[in-house]
Amino acid sequence: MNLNTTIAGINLQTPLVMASGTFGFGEDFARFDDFDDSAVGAISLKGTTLEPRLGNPPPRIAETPAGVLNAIGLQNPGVDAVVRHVLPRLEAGGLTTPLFANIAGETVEEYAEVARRFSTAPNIAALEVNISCPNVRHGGLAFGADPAEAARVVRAVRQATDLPVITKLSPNTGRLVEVAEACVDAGSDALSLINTLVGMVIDLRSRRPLLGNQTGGLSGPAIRPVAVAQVFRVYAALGHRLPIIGMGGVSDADGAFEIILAGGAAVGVGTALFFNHRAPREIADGLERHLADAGLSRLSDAVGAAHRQSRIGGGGP
Amino acid sequence: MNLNTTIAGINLQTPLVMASGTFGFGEDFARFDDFDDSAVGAISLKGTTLEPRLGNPPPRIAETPAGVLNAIGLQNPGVDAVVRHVLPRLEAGGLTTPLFANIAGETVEEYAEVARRFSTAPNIAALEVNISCPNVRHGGLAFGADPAEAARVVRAVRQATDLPVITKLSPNTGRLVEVAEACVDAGSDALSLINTLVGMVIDLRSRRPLLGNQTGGLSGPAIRPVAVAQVFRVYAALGHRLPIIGMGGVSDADGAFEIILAGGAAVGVGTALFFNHRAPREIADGLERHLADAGLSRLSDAVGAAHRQSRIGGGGP
Amino acid sequence: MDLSTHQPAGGTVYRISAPVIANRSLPGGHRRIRLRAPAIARTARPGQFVNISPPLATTLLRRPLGVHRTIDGQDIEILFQSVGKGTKALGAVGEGDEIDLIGPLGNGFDLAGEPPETAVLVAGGFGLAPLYPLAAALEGKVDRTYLFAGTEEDLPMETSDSSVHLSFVDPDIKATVPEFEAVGAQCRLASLRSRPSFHKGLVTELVEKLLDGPEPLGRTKLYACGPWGMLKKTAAIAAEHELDCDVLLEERMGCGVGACMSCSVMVYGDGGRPVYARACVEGPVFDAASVVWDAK
Amino acid sequence: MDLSTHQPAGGTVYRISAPVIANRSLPGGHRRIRLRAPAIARTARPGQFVNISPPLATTLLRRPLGVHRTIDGQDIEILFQSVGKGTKALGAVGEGDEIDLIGPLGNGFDLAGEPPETAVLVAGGFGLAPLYPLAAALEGKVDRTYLFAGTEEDLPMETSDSSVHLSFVDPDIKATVPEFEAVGAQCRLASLRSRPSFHKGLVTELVEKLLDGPEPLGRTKLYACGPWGMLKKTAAIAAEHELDCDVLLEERMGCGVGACMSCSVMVYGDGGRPVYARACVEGPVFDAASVVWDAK
Ligand SMILES: Cc1cc2nc3c(=O)[nH]c(=O)nc-3n(C[C@H](O)[C@H](O)[C@H](O)COP(=O)(O)OP(=O)(O)OC[C@H]3O[C@@H](n4cnc5c(N)ncnc54)[C@H](O)[C@@H]3O)c2cc1C
Ligand SMILES: Cc1cc2nc3c(=O)[nH]c(=O)nc-3n(C[C@H](O)[C@H](O)[C@H](O)COP(=O)(O)OP(=O)(O)OC[C@H]3O[C@@H](n4cnc5c(N)ncnc54)[C@H](O)[C@@H]3O)c2cc1C
Ligand SMILES: Cc1cc2nc3c(=O)[nH]c(=O)nc-3n(C[C@H](O)[C@H](O)[C@H](O)COP(=O)(O)O)c2cc1C
Ligand SMILES: Cc1cc2nc3c(=O)[nH]c(=O)nc-3n(C[C@H](O)[C@H](O)[C@H](O)COP(=O)(O)O)c2cc1C
Ligand code: FES
Ligand code: FES
Repeated sequence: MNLNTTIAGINLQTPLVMASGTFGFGEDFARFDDFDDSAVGAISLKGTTLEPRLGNPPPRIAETPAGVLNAIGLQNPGVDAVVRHVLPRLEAGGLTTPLFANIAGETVEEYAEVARRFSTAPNIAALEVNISCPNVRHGGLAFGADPAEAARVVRAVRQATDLPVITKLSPNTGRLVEVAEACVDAGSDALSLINTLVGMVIDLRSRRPLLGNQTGGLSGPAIRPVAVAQVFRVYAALGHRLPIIGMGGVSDADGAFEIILAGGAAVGVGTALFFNHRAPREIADGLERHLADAGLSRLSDAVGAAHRQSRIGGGGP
Repeated sequence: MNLNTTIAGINLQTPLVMASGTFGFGEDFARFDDFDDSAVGAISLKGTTLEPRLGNPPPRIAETPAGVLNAIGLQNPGVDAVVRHVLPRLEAGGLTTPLFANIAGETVEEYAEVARRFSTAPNIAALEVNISCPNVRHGGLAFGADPAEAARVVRAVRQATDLPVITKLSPNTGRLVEVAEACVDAGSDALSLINTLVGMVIDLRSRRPLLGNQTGGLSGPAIRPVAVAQVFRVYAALGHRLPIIGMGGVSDADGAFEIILAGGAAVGVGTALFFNHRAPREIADGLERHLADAGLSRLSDAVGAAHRQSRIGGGGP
Repeated sequence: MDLSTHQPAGGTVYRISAPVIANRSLPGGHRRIRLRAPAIARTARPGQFVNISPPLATTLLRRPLGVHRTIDGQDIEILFQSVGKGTKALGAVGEGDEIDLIGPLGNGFDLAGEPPETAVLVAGGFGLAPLYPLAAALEGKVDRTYLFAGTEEDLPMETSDSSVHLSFVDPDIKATVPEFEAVGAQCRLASLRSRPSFHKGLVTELVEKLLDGPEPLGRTKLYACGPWGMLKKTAAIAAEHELDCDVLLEERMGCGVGACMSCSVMVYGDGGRPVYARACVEGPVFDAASVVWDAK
Repeated sequence: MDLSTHQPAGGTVYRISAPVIANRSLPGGHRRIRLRAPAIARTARPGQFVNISPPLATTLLRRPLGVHRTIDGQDIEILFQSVGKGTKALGAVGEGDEIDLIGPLGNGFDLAGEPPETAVLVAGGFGLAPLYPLAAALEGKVDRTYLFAGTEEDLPMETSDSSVHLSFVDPDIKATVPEFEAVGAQCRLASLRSRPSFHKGLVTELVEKLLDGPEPLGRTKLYACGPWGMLKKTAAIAAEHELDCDVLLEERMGCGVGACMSCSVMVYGDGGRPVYARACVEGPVFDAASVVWDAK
């Protein structure tokens, strides 16, 4: 069975994208004696900014019912360290999996500059513009919640690079589809969604927010229904114009297939890697079975199929 | 230990409010041989509209990781049937628990008219204005996502009734705090939040959305971190002006205490009732233990305590 | 029942931490579980169900399962199919484990009024299980009971060849369910594929053969449980022959007690206007004539 | 280690479905579990940990637990405290169950360089457990090992009265941990409340008594594990006496392999600038002098 998929002209051997922030800069999971690269379609690197970022005070992670709350705060060594040290190391290691640079900034100009510097690296396949990080004071969500602001960022990045541009969207807005449309009009070649939902855990012993940053971003199976709904909506509006990388709570082939049927041409896998580094292989195998069961010979036939199979007259009275 | 709390002048024997839509019109759970009324602070009745509403086509409910997706579509017999038949039945039955009428409409005038008619009933303690239902085509979320629209509804209801007005807010917007502020300025006496998050489940056999309405509202433990964060934020902005009924995913005393520490003067319990009708009693008992452990003699001392206990300098760099 | 004012309905509901007395596997991935639940065993009527929390908090919502038998006012027996997360977890419990359940729930079959002379039970696949307590309850009250069951897989109850001749089917069609015969029902089975002793075709064809056949039936009522299409067809046959027909419908549920409106079934309400009834209180048994069959 | 470029670190990580060989309860709600995990038993160093999935998908994230002992290159033993959901579920597993775990993880104690002449191990409460394999590894390499443990509750290891006299404490302070004595460590215990044979006060007071006392120590290194306040105090003592000091820090973790930045500890990086290091790869053992103690 063929799990090939194409995102903005980039060929992925499977639709599985290791979600930004959960797979570091692509090297850490290689320590597992049984990590299976062949199940990985692409790697989205940790969110990277112009200058090195310290990140948020710990604790940075908490478990919630079927979910995980994190507030890393975009800790990263800065674009120059990544371009000069990390990317050459990956190239020297012979990694051929397409890499997406996930870029963030506090200003439009910063996004553009990070984009420009990543564009000089030989082994970056695309830029993923993160306008959806809920864990930073400036930038991030401030851009992702407003169509005009989002468009400004995407336009600036578009002008700064020849690489394909993927825009990563936030569910923490009632205007996700509008934001998506604005990003597409501004030149985005693909969309990825969803980033995490704003959440909080209060520590009952200290009676204060558990995370150092107070709020964090909710990911994991708990948010999968939200992800499926948003992918479905964005696909309905924009699926004919560009591909969607759908993500949020995918931990098995069932969840991945839901995302694909809703409209994901590719599927991000994040939090699941924390408890099952074999998830990519298991999901890839399961997807092949799902396609076979559905009598489909190609993954692309399944993308968005839930729209075509919809009940006639579905929708409230 | 004293679990009394006051919402908009109404005294509740415990802070536990049976969440609208999960407790019918207050009669069904009485069928349990061991349902404990004394743990219930108030009952929020099923969302009611001017005319009877058929509701959405089935299936209307699906299970998700640690959550439940529903798309009832506000099926209800209409305000007149409730006022003429249901409420007198409750009164005749001797129910003394304060009742909140949860009101919905497609137009501002409809909200006002439902408010007017409920105000004639002797046993309604307050109106809960539902501007946050994600499962109806018109009204609901359309009002709850926009501060100006929300204020129009609240103002109209405020003018139509002498009863206390509680406004029920939606998390499906990036502007929850703004909407909350607008509602308070328009005369809301209390706020309740959160209603459900928009979500979708796709049935892998039919490969189409499982719910008849395609999307539904996500509730249950999965959304608790989102609820805690939103209650925390709204309390920070408006806690000095009016009380908050916090809800979303509370199924035990730990979850209820989180909501209270975040700023809930009362706590809604919804989905948990479906799998544990004894939850109110268990939560009330557990809250007494939490207060004792924290060395607090009154519930009100715990309300919003997470703000006062916050780390100095908490927040991202 | 007046659907217009959300009336509570049904009797007292008990919550029980029910010890598992036995949990046996049957052919075709079915299981028969026996639970000690006296308050329910004493009060449950045919067609009623319990709402079970699978062990170890495997699922959030409870799972509705019909009461297959009550034993000595002490135990209830449930026949079930391991299809998903909840029923798989339930299949794995062992003797001595305790299962959290509530019940009895739902209206059950109406056995209060004048019984028919002939009761015709029509089952599709697993629909056989909830019809068993009905057959048992009708024994002695009706002149004759027939059970027709259609299935493509193994049934949840044992089958064999009947020694009783039935005039309206070919003599080589003799597959039966002994447990039903034991409570006085004449049985025949149907399957869409060729199976020895089975009628090849729809189970509803057996119903038509009976109704159109030579046997004297008198006042006849149909009772059906199974997939929607089969129920719809059964309802159409009943309408055509102007017979009463009760159908047991399985809907996804939230609360199980009538509070949440999750389990709606579209029925003709006052004045024939379509409204939604709650399968957990106004059902799961509905008069087939009241169901809006085109709603699904 | 260069923290500025997110270098991967640590050796091969194995995922093992490890059969439970034994699971015993100890005083004070502690447990000792033995798991068959040869690849980890062969490669784990003192101070390294495994990341365990509690049984039956009780929790989403894995739980980090130190390797207490390795046995015959076959099994690993873990001492743990049932504090929350995950460790409670782990406490309930039985012989023959299989536990999904990954490891070995973390840097572990640095045993490659020149060993000190005197090793002083300082434990707060449960911090005792991860120091045991260190004591065992140091046996024969150092001239003498001391263990001081402070606790208000039962310790996870058996205690008794020592027969060995130590010059720097009162003779009636003689509480010891035989398992540590068995690998050559001299032990004394402390508690804030009055307990027979315990030093009444902070465990770090025992350290100070040793360092200021008459015993000849030579090149001395401190190794500490326990609550933040105790570690901070130990680090201060080390700084004051200009001694090397390693601390084992427990942080909440996501991936356990260095990918997610969840487990950050603030340390002084290049040029003394504070940066966050990952407790799961650059730790859990840190040079006390590099830790920014006021960050918590
Ligand atoms: C009144 C009633 C009586 C029933 N009696 C029996 C019985 O005696 N024996 C038996 O094997 N089954 C019976 N069923 C069906 C049984 O409820 C489902 O097979 C079961 O809920 C599936 O749960 P799961 O976790 O294994 O499957 P999943 O597919 O994982 O369940 C997911 C969700 O869908 C719901 N669901 C799935 N299938 C059904 C269904 N057919 N009907 C209602 N809800 C469903 C579940 O309750 C759950 O909420 C009955 C259903 C109803 C409504
Ligand atoms: C490197 C390392 C080694 C450890 N070694 C041991 C050991 O040998 N024996 C032992 O009993 N405990 C040890 N711990 C602590 C142990 O990880 C926690 O007690 C355990 O994670 C609690 O899980 P829970 O589900 O029972 O508690 P919960 O409070 O329900 O856990 C909730 C979340 O918080 C995390 N968490 C809670 N407490 C801690 C903690 N102290 N440290 C890190 N994360 C925590 C959990 O991992 C989980 O993600 C170690 C921790 C680390 C980081
Ligand atoms: C620890 C952690 C760190 C993350 N960091 C980033 C990031 O740097 N940039 C980004 O775009 N998304 C980041 N995300 C979001 C994920 O890429 C993904 O969108 C989200 O977690 C939902 O997918 P999941 O449920 O599969 O994890 C992070 C998520 C987690 C859990
Ligand atoms: C089946 C169902 C029906 C609901 N109907 C309503 C409603 O009519 N009006 C309303 O304001 N909220 C309604 N809600 C939302 C709940 O009142 C509550 O805000 C939400 O479920 C979150 O709380 P929970 O996680 O405790 O259930 C409904 C929720 C469920 C699950
Ligand atoms: S399941 Fe709640 S009304 Fe039927
Ligand atoms: S736990 Fe992920 S980097 Fe340490």
